Amino acid sequence: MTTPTSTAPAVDATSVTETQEAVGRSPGQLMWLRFRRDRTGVISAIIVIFFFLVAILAPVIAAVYGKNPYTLYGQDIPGLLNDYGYPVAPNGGISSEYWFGLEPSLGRDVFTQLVYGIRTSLGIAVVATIIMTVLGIVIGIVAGYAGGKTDYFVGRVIDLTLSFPQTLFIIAFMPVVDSILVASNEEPPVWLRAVSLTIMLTAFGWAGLARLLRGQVLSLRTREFVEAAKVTGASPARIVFKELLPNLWTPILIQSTLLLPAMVTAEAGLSFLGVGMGELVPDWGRMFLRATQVYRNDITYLIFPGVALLVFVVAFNLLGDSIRDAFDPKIKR
Amino acid sequence: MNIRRRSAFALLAAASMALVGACAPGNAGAPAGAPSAGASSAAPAAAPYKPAVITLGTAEDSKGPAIAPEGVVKGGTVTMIDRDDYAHLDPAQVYVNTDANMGLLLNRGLTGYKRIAKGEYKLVGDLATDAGTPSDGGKTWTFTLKDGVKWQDGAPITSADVKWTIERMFAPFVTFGPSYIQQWLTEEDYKKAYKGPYDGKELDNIETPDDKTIVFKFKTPHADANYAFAMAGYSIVPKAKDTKEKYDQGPVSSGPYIIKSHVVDKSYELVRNPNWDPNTDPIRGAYPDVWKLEFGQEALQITDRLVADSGPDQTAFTFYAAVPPERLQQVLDDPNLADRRMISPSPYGNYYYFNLDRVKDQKVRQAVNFAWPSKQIQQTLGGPNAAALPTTILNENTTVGYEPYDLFEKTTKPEGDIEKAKQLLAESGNPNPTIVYAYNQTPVQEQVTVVIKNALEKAGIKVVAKPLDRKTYYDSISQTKNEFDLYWGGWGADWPSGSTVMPIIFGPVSDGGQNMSHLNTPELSAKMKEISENPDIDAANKAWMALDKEVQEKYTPLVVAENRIATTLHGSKVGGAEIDPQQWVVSPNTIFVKK
Amino acid sequence: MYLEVNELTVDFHTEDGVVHAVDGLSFGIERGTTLGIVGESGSGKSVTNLAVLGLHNPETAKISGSIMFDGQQLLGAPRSTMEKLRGNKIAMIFQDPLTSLSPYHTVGAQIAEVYRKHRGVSKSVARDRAIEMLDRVGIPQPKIRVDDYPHQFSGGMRQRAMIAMALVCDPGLLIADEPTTALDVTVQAQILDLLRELQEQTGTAIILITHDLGVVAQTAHDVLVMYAGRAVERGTMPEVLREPRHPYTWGLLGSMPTLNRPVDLPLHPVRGTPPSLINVPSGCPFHPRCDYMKLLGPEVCKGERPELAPHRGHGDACYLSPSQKAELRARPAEETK
Amino acid sequence: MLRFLIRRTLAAAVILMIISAVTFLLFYAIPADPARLACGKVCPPETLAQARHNLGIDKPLMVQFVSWVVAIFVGRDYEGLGHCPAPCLGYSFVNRQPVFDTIIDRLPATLALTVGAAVIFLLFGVATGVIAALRQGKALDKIASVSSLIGASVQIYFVGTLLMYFFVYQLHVFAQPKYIPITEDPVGWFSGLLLPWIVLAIIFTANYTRMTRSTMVETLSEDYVRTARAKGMSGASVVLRFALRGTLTPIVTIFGVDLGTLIGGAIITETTFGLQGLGRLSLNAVNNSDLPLLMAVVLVAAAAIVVMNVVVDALYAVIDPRVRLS
Repeated sequence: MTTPTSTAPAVDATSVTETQEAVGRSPGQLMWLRFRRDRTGVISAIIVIFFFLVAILAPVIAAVYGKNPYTLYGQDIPGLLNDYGYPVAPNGGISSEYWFGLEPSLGRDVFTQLVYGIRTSLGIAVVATIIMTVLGIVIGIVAGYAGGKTDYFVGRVIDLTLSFPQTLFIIAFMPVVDSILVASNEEPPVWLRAVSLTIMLTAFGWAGLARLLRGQVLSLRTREFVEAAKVTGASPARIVFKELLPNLWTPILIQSTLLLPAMVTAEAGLSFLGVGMGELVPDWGRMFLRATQVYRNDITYLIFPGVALLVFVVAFNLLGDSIRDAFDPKIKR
Repeated sequence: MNIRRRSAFALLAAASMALVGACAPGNAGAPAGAPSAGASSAAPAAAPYKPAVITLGTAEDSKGPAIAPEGVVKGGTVTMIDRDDYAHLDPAQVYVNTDANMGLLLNRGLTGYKRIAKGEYKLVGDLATDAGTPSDGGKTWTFTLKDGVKWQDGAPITSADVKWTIERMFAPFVTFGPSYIQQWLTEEDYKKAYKGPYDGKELDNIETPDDKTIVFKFKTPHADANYAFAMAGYSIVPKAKDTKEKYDQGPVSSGPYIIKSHVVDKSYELVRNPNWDPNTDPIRGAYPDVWKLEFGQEALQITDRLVADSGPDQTAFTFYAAVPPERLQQVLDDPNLADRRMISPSPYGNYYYFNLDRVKDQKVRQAVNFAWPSKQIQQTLGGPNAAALPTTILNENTTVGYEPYDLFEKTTKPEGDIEKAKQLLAESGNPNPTIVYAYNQTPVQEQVTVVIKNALEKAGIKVVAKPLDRKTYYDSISQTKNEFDLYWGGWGADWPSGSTVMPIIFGPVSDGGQNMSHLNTPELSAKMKEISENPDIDAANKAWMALDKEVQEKYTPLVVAENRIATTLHGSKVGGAEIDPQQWVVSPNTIFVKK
Repeated sequence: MYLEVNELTVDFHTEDGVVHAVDGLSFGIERGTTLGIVGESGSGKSVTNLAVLGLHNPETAKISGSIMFDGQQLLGAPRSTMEKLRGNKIAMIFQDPLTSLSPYHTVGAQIAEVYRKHRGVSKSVARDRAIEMLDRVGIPQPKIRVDDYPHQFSGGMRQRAMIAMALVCDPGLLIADEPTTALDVTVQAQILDLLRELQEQTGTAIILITHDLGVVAQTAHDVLVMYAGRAVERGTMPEVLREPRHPYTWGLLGSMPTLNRPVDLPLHPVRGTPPSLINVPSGCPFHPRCDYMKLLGPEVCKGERPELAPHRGHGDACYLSPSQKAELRARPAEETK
Repeated sequence: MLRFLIRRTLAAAVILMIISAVTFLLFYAIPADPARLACGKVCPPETLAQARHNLGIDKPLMVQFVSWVVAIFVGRDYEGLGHCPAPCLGYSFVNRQPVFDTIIDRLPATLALTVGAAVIFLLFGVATGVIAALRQGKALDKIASVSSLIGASVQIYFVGTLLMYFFVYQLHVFAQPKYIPITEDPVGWFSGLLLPWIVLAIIFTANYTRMTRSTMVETLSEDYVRTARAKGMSGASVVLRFALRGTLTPIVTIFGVDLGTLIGGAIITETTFGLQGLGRLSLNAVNNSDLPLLMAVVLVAAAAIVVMNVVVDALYAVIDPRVRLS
């Protein structure tokens, strides 16, 4: 109790109570306990789960709602769009029939576009995040554990990757990746762009996590328990899996929670720049692209994807913060 | 040279083909000046826009100065905003309409179009005292240069410069410009026949008896050569100051302005050419003292700036950046913009070509035509104010003697007749054909594709949509062995004559050529040759129109595509702004800055 | 009394409840003397002294009672008054000189800053003073070292620099909060010697906060033993160390290895852990850890709170009578268990 | 320090060289022949060959790369096109001018955009972070943390477009975003960039507020800050001279990264607001298959990032005397 600010006694006090609580509880359980007490964290978790559920259940939702994201309602049914292609009804054509209104020109249903769009964005983001997390873990641990030349080399590769102007590079390269994946006169499948996007996002995304984990492993390597394991003749695999990895789950979990929304926004940003998903696949980024063209006449079409993305990213970031707090109560933010 | 920018490559291909192939465009045998003589005869069917009337002017018409628009004020600085900087400044490399429009400020040619009144133009002598004198049945053309025409450095423009201008267009580095004159002078692969004047060799059939007179001797009659000379590509280049390839970086001015500064892709500043005499120029008003050209903004942003009309943007306008569909409602509904709007339909023809080598059953082609969602595409493009729905191959706004017809009931059922299409497909024996639709992968075309796919699939046609890279789109679809069934293509006449359309889009089939439907029957070729050689221009026009319908009835090689309507804005202090109906850009000739 | 603290209470309001860090503490100190305050961590030693300097966050800390310094009431004094006193009349040195010195500024600058602030002298005068002070606390080559950063000093030198910084304005009162804890034993002795020496020269009153009775034995004139925010025993150094009266003090002494203790006699640390300051045990807060509760019975020890005798001189806060204590002191502690 | 700088600059040069090489190799895998684009449609084979030769793309890839690198230092002559003087990053066949000139022309817009925004978000972010740290748990702190959270999660094209809709077109509070050189019209320069600055600031401030707040809270509980207060230093001087100093290191780190990234490619921002900077230039280069220009933009963008890294490392030593550069 040597600090003048208010935090000190508070921490002191909680540490007193927690030492009592801590009896017989694993760090995981403790984390879960702390997390449950964090109201913001729980709410964000619910929102995030909601988004995932919507993505998974998109066809069910669409079936119950009775629309799909592909039919050109506005064109097939007269009276919904005016001559210029804008919804006739106010607020972007919101009605009991079309909850979030209609897409200008093509007249597709915005609600189902949004619901299916989550699938695209989350699908790409989740796959990219998983791949780059695995890559980051493997490379980070290998570099940190092997040390020496391997570490030096990996370190330089990471520096190099982080020095690339990423957005620019991805835009320039998307056509190349496309052309590598599919011969020029074949029908490009719908998933092609998704694969290209995932590859490009992953190519630049792994480095940050790898660098962080490398640092962690470097400091863990010299810690007593690892030294002890080495002295007792444990195999490198055992040291990595039994000694190192368990201590890395916290930063890995935190980092990947932060990576996922970053990937969702990166995907949307690339679509906005015109190198994202093509037509027919509902996609938030392309909705933005279209929305920024028509916003003067139909601001509603911008607001729905905008707010949806904002809510998702805020919830995910808050969740990341809460997880960090739950793991590491000392950092009070 | 009515070329829309995005189809530049395709049209270049056409140009090259036109001279290689058998059907050189032109109204062979027609009397001089006749091609447009009957322009006043036919009013187009749907006529909110009056088609331009273009006639042949006299020597008197060819005298300067230009006819001033109402309320003209001289002086001031005008700002022009557009998306793209000009690809070429060397006249020999200029083919695209925007480049040509810029050329009007800097370069002069032998002939040009003089604005008499709104929608009324005359072909007159520009540097020449009149629009040229044909002799020897149209094989020989003689032009006399006006007195007092000078280069920007004060040197007189001579017949040697004109000869040099044409000769240098044979040089290997000249690959973008028009090629009619070169072809007519040699009547073979002109690039092989003559390699340009840089190695000292001259072309014998361009004669310069004196400093003022220049005589062209073609191998065959070309009664409309004076129209060809009006193309910006034939604007003159000084023999003494020619820098070959580097001339593309900035021409020596013969026009009213000289380039003071140019930042590539961003801006130009043009100031007056002291050696340009308005009294020699019947075409260019050149009212502002200074032109500022600004590039790099999208049509959307340019429109927003012009709508806002604030501060310096009040004296701004745009040559080419039409109001994009997503702003059209706002712009057309705003009564305050009424006197700042210019509206003009495209002078070009646009088609969705069937690949006749692959879609062999005419019933299928007809079914597609019936099912075609014209109205939905129109809506996607911004509605009736953004696109018209023509039903004929020849453009109603630029075709003399236009006669409407409607084979596929587009006037009554613009949204498509799915039942009729199904019926035709049933008759064809293949009720569920697959159509590979190739499209240019731009955001707009992606949307249009969605609409087309949606409609055709309702009729039972399986649509495989194949996006093509926008840089290689025209290359891909103009391959004769392409793997696609349906694709969009455009074509525009190089001067106002119906004969510059049909013989080209149904001409010889070649890689990179313009016949993208691959429709090429001896019968049709013979018919087109016959019409081309008809000396009676009215009869020929009628015949072209009849052939138009016959082709669609007999072969159905294409779906007539929507025809864009450009709405363009100008600032409140810009006067004299008008869309040139042939070039489909705002002409610089009449622009002035209001006080 | 130069400094007189009366019925000082410091409470912190936290999310988990009110932390009673100091509860009704009274003590005083004369000029030229040294008061040692001993107790375990969390007993309120540091909180008390930070209260004297007014360094608690007024938002969270509720302070009542009275702190008279040189005839001036410090509690509730305006911030400007406190700022003028701090570093000037009352100075403080801290436990860990490495973290307590700013890593971003040179040692000289940190010392000169105080002098300039309170004396309003020019930079060069302040710098000369800083060199002089470094010399006084025994830093070799002070003219050169004045421009060094703290990380370039050794541990002992840093603490000397801290002392130089504290004494640069000749304060009347120096609060030394565990000044030697972070140092190794030889350096510890040097620093204590230095403090004593300087006190002899300047007549500064020193409050020495420590958990180390050895340090107290070396330097203090008077001793105050604190437990759970309260004073449990008070007296002169020889009184408290030779005749400790409170069972807690006994425990503290029993846990201190001394040279005259038989080697085979085991050390007796106080068993258990310090109590939560949110739920302070009723009655004598020490009773859950006290070996002698069974002598009196829980009802006594958990009953009314024992007060430190108000009179001056040696006193303690325990229910045991002096005779009981004398008897208990005579036998070895383990027999009572 | 000098040795450190030389060493780091050399290392940076190596990184740039590798990035260039990778970019070069990959870009020339793009199926678009620069010579064809330069030549036009009516392009006889001999002219095409000549164009290839003039552009120097008839040689093996490695030779091309070496001459590209050499040209940066000594310039290069392009036959039939002209001379490209010393910092020659290539010659654009689309623009018909050395790409260096194009880049120099666009740089001011990007610099004005990023540096202007950076000044705002740095000052504003650090200020709100400090205030939030000092007012921990108070309403102001909560407002700051909520708004910074939202700010950090918002997208430029969303909030930028939304603000344009309301403040430019509905309420006419801001001028239409536009870049006018400051030398031409200082007022126009300012008003044209104000909205983009604000939008960038909204998004980036968050990071600085959060970072400043958390490190400030940590620093305020540092012993040396308590020492400063115990010395009688006034509240303001404690915060500015001691506490803020301790928060500088992480702030400088993220500031360096942000500035480097932004200079190298504020592509989305420039697209949203239609500003003619490097970002738009690179997008145009992609759309025109202008490989020499694209190469150069990538190099400049990478250089911005790498140089900022060196600057940040050097600044560490200035900020924190404990850091030794070697």
